[in-house]
Amino acid sequence: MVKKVFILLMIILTGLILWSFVPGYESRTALPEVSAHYVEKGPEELGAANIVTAVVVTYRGLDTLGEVTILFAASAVVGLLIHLNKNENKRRREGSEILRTGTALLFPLILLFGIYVFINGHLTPGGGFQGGAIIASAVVLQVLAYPNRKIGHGLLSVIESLSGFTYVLLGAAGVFLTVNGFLDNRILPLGEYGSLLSAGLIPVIYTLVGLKVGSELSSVVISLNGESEEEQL
Amino acid sequence: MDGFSYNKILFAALTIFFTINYGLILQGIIGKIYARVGRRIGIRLFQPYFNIIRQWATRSAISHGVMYYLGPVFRFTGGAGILIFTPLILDAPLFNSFTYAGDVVLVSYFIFLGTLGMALGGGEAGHPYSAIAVTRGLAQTAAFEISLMLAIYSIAVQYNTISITEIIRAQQGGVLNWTLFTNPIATAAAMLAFLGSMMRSPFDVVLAPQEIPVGPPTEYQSQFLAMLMTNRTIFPVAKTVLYVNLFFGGVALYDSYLLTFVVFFLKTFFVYLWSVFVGVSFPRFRVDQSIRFFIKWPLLIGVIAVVAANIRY
Amino acid sequence: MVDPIYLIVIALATAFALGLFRKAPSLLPYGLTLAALAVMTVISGSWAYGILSGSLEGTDIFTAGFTPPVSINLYMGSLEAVLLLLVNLTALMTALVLRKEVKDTSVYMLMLLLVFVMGLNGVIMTRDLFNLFVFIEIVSIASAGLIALRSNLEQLGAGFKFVIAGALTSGFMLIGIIFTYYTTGSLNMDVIASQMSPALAATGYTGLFLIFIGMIMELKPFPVNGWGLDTYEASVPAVSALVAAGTTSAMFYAFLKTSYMSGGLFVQAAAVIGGMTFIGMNVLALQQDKSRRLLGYSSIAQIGLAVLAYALVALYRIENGEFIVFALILTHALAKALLFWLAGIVGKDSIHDWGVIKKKMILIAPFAVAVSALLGLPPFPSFFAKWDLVMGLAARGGMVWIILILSGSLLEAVYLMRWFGNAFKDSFNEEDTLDWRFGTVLPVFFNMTVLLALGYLSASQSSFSMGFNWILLGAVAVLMVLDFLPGIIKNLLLMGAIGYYGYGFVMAAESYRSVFAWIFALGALITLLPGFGVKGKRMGFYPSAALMFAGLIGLIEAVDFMGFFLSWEIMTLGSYFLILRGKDSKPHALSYMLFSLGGAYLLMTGFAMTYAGTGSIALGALVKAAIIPHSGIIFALLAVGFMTKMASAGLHIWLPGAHAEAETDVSPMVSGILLKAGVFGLLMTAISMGEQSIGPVSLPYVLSWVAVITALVANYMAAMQEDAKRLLAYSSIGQMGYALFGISLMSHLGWLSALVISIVHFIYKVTLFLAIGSVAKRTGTRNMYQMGGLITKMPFTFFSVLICIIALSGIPPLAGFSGKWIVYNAVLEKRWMLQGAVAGAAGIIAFLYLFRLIFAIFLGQLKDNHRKVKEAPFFLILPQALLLGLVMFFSFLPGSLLRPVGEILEEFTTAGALEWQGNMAISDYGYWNGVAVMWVFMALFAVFFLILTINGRRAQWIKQFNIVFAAERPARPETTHFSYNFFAPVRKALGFLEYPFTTNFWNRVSDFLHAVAGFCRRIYTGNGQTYLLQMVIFVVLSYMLTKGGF
Amino acid sequence: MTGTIALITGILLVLIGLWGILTNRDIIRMIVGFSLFDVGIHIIMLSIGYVAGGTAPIIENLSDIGKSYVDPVPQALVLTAIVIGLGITAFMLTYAVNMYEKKGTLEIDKFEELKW
Repeated sequence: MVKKVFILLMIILTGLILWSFVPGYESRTALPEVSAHYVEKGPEELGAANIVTAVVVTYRGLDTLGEVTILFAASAVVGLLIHLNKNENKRRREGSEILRTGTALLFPLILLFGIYVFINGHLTPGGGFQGGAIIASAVVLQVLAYPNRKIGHGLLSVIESLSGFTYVLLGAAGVFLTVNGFLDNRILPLGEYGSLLSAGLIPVIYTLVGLKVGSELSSVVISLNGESEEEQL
Repeated sequence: MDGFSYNKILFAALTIFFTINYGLILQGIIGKIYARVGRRIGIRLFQPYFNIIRQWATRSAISHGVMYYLGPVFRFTGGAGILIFTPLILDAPLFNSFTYAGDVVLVSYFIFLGTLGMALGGGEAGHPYSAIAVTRGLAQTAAFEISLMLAIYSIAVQYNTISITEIIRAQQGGVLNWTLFTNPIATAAAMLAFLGSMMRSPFDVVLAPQEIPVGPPTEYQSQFLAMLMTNRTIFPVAKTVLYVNLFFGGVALYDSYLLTFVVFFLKTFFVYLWSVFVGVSFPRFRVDQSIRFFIKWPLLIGVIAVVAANIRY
Repeated sequence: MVDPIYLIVIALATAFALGLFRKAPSLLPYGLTLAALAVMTVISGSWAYGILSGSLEGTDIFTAGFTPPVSINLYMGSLEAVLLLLVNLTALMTALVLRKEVKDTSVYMLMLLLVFVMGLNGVIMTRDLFNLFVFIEIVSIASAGLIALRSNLEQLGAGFKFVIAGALTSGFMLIGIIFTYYTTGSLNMDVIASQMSPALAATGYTGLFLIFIGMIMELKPFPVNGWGLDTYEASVPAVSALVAAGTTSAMFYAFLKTSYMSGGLFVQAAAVIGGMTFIGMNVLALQQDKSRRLLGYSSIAQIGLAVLAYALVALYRIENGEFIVFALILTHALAKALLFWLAGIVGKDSIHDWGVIKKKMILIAPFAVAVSALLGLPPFPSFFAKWDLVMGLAARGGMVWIILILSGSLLEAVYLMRWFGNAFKDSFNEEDTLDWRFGTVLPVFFNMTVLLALGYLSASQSSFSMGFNWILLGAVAVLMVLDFLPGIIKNLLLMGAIGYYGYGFVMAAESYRSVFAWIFALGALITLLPGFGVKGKRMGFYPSAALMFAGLIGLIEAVDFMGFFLSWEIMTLGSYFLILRGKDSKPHALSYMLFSLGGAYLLMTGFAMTYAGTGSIALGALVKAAIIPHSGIIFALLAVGFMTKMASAGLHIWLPGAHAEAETDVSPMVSGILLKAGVFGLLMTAISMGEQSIGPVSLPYVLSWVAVITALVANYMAAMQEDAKRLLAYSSIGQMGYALFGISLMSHLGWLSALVISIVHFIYKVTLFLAIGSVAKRTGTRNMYQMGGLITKMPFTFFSVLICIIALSGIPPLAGFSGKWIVYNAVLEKRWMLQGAVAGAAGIIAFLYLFRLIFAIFLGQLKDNHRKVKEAPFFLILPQALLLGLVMFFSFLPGSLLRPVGEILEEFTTAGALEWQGNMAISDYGYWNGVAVMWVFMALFAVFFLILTINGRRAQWIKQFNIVFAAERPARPETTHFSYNFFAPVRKALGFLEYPFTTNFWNRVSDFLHAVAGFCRRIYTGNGQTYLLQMVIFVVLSYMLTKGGF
Repeated sequence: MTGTIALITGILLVLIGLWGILTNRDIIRMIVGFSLFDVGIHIIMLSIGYVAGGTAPIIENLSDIGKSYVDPVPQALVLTAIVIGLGITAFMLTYAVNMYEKKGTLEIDKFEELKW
């Protein structure tokens, strides 16, 4: 009890620290210089309608690469731990009839939706991460419906590796082709503003990210389900 | 403070010869006194002469080894050395042969040469008692030397010199100039130390002469013993002379040789007698007791002497 | 030049591609990883070389084809390049070490490794705040994965704690970043830094604080770092190595970047937290006996020191700050990685099991190098860094920090040296094995070499001139490399080197330095002679000896504090290794090292204060220091520092064990020669600074009492020893007490006596230790009561002991008397008769132990089991014979010693100087003619000997045992030799002198520190949640303290 | 005003998350606490990027340039932060699963193998 009161006190004090920011806060009325640059010059410079995507994939592309890397590392850790602790699988209760039927119905649709989301990342809200997460949710549905079905990592890991590898290579291509152009999307023509094949490299990168995130999250889910990686899909 | 000349060798030899005779006579007298105090008739006055001659003349001798052999040589060298480093009589060239070699520090350290040699010689004889005696002797020496040293420091400050000759000279011109009267505290400390150095009762557990005699000399016989005995005649005299020089005005060279010798005799005799006097009056201390004794009273007196001298001079 | 962005590209591309090789033989992905790391190393190396050599300049690296602040940018400058090289190299080496793990972990470990390294590279290079956050997260996830490489319970627990602590930290940091973005409108650190102003600092305080505290917590500050310790302990050692070297260095740099960004807003807080961490971790480590956790403690402490150093440099505007901070960081990284790799090779966690390292003796060398480097001993970069830091602090009034840094360093020495000693001395199980592979061994030796090379480089980077001759250390290095040769050849080499160098060195030494130069050079040659009698390689002996002699020579040659202190430390280090070689010397070597280091730190403080007061680090500045404020304190610090080496009362407890347990020919080196270094230093101080006092207390007066009490008690203790070498060791303490007394007299005669005592003590103590050492060797014991009667078996040894004890006791006519006689005169001149009397009493007590020494060993009864004992070997006798020759020379012609030495001292004071008339020395009080005494003695001795021989030539020679004992023949020699508890009556009377005041005092200090450590480390409960709570408390408290409320 | 409300909500969520982290001994619940903590931070980030009256920065026609948009940068950052948070949550869960398999419990105070 005393401990909880103490913890409460500490949390209140932490709250006070954070609170000290609040009095000085006021919603902005104008954008900071750099953001203004993005909003005003971004569409012309990069050809992406979704400025957030432009920021994510190009202006702050290094962050995104790092982000992908974090997911990659997380899935590698999951893989490592699963690899190190191969224990026999307990049988789990199969999903219900409704779930299984629903899964069979929804699985391709969800996949398709996921792909749509990351391909259109530069135009609409959405992008590689979102799309990848949607794809992974399809896999989650699979796992829930058929917890005892063996799903291997083979294909997933090939997709993951190839997409990641290509992403990095495309980023590096910028260094070859332009000055200081690591992750520059303009090594491909910007195309017509607002169309699917526009904004240079952005849709390509987002596709790769989507594939990579989707396969990574999927393999994490599969691994957490306790499957061994040895079986093939 | 002259340099070396060859006649000094002769003088030194004469000094030693003179002291041996004087020492032997003194031994006779002291022996007599001891006996009389104990209501015995005692030895003949010249008995020490006979003893020493007899020992020198003994035919058979055994030796335990090199160090054993050299022990008495060291011992006698030590004794004779102090004798000729110390001015026996002020300004008498005969009795000042090698005083130019050093001051009171030299003399007080040279004492240990003989002690060490004899201890080592006795040690090689292999008898445990000799080592036991040495340890006792050393322990006791360590204790009483402190107060002696304090006394010497005190008078060194007083006279502003550590040259024995200069100290004697400073005490000339009347009895009241003696250190005994000008610096009685230092004298007291030194005379207590003197008791320890003479190895008489109450500080004679080192040799324990009344029971089983122990100590290096016990291990020796024949001419080895003779040499030690010879040393024993001069060594106490040399020591006594040192005390006389430092505290009792020394012996000046008077116009009359006889007077000079009489003064010499009286002074050394009475200083010597002081240890005898105490010796016959007090029972014996154990070694630890005597150490405690020396680090108590004599030490305290010595400290007072030094502090007083430091303030006064 | 290759674009540094490729560092990231290569690592990531390889990591991603590895997924394709899941089914391939493990060699392929492993090879790819190595190749990638190697290329990265080469890239960063070429940048480092280019920038440091000046052919390249620091460059911005832009991304996305835009310039900042529009896009994220990286920066490659000199610091970045060096750190990148460090990180990538360490990673490459770690990959080599991890070869064995590849099979079990498929490609995952390699992926994580590459991602990890990529993250570190990013952390180091990025200039964007949020990007930094991303890279930190990458590092944190990858390392959390690597922690669980074996996936056992400890690793999982530690990893989980690590993750949740990291999540909390990064949460705070993220809030800080976004707050800062709000107030500054930018995420680019350079942009933020450029607009930083007091007003901005006030409005953006919360954000900046949260970034600061987040970065600080990444550095695992005390006491919110339990999770960090667990990580270090649980991980595979190679991973810990990478974390300790890579992560901490990179994170530290990131911390610096954010700190510069906020315009040094939190520098004071950083100083407090850094100092607290440094001290706290070092205290707590005292109770630690698991090696990897110990290394964890040490790592965190070192980073705390680096943070502290950074903060102090900023607070006090200390010059050369970049060098200071980065020398500390680099040394730590290299040494710590080395030690973790070594832990991997050894494979034992308890520091008591490290003895197995001796299966490959050569591993001791990198171990020693790493430990020395961590402690900031020369010639490693950390030494120069600490020196610059301390000097800078002193010059600007940061005394409190100096004390904090030095006491922390001393604490660190306690556990590191204890560990090293354990490893070097503890026995081991023959069945244990080392992980001895190319991949594990190469990194260890690589880092060792780099550390040594960096030491050389950093000497030139320090802002103080070097004042030290590197040739000396070069010789040590050569001997280290040649250590595979037979001992005799190495000995010849070393003696040749010392002889060749020493000639010029002795000739060049001036003034009183020449006296010590003679002692050191001649002593080196003489004490090395016995080495010819030792068969085999004697690994480690010659480099250590060379190190010690190099230090001694350097002391004389030093012209400034830097050179002096450096030599001092080198000498200490060399002698420590020498002492450690003795059979049971483990605890003694440790206490030797600790006392020496403590003393050295006092010296450093004293030098620093002198520098602060006079603005000069030339040794000559001491003269000027005599009249500045606090000169008394300087004098006291230096005096106590040097007295530690001289083993004065209270600081002496290391000596008896260290000198007694050392090897036969090491004891004379450390006792006869090394102690003189303390005399030299103190004499230098006394001559330069003159009489000093603190308030009304005259320091020389205090010293004089310490000196005589040292002499008295040490001599008494010597008399009570049963162990012959301990007896000699105590005797050395006593003799150094005389030397100290001489110095404290602050007069011509006093100093003369100190010099003379130093010289003669060198001669007879070397001889005695050699003689007694050879007896101990021949009889197999050091206990005197087990010996006896050896005079006939070892006559020469007996003779040499005899001469030496006469000399030592100061009995005329031998050379020892001169010192005594001068002291008497000096005492009278100064009128310190009470001290003089105590010193004199000590001199007489010396007779007790000297007699005991010679009697119990050589005289009395010969034991049955010693009847076949032989005389000492030739190479032990030869040096004794040479020294005896010297004793006799000085005894016959005392003037030949006293006159030149006296003339030297007349440069400083002529008052009371001796006047010479022929062979007679005349002082103000007395006179002494040594030549006459000698001749009188010889003449008398010869005459009496002749008398005896002529008269007693018929003497019959018999054995010792041929005696009568209480009217019976004794049964056995054992019962007839009196030597046990030799001075029982003295003990009965003066036993109180034996009461171990000093030992008890130091034991209490030690117990207290350990108890504190044992109590305080309970905050590391092991519960991850508690750790989180501690972190929250830490954040709250830090906020309150830095802002002064809410 | 909208921004302030979001900011305060975010801060409260952060604190609630902290409470969950610090008071639940069950590891899974702690992880939930972390998720809350993260979400709170994300909301704070969004509130920072809010521009009064701005719309989502998606410019369908080039002619729309110059209208009022909310700050795209925090949105980009939040995206990254969410993914990072997701990675860490997945990671923690993996650890939790493995720890449960090794020790059969999820109480955090049972994992005190290493201390002092």
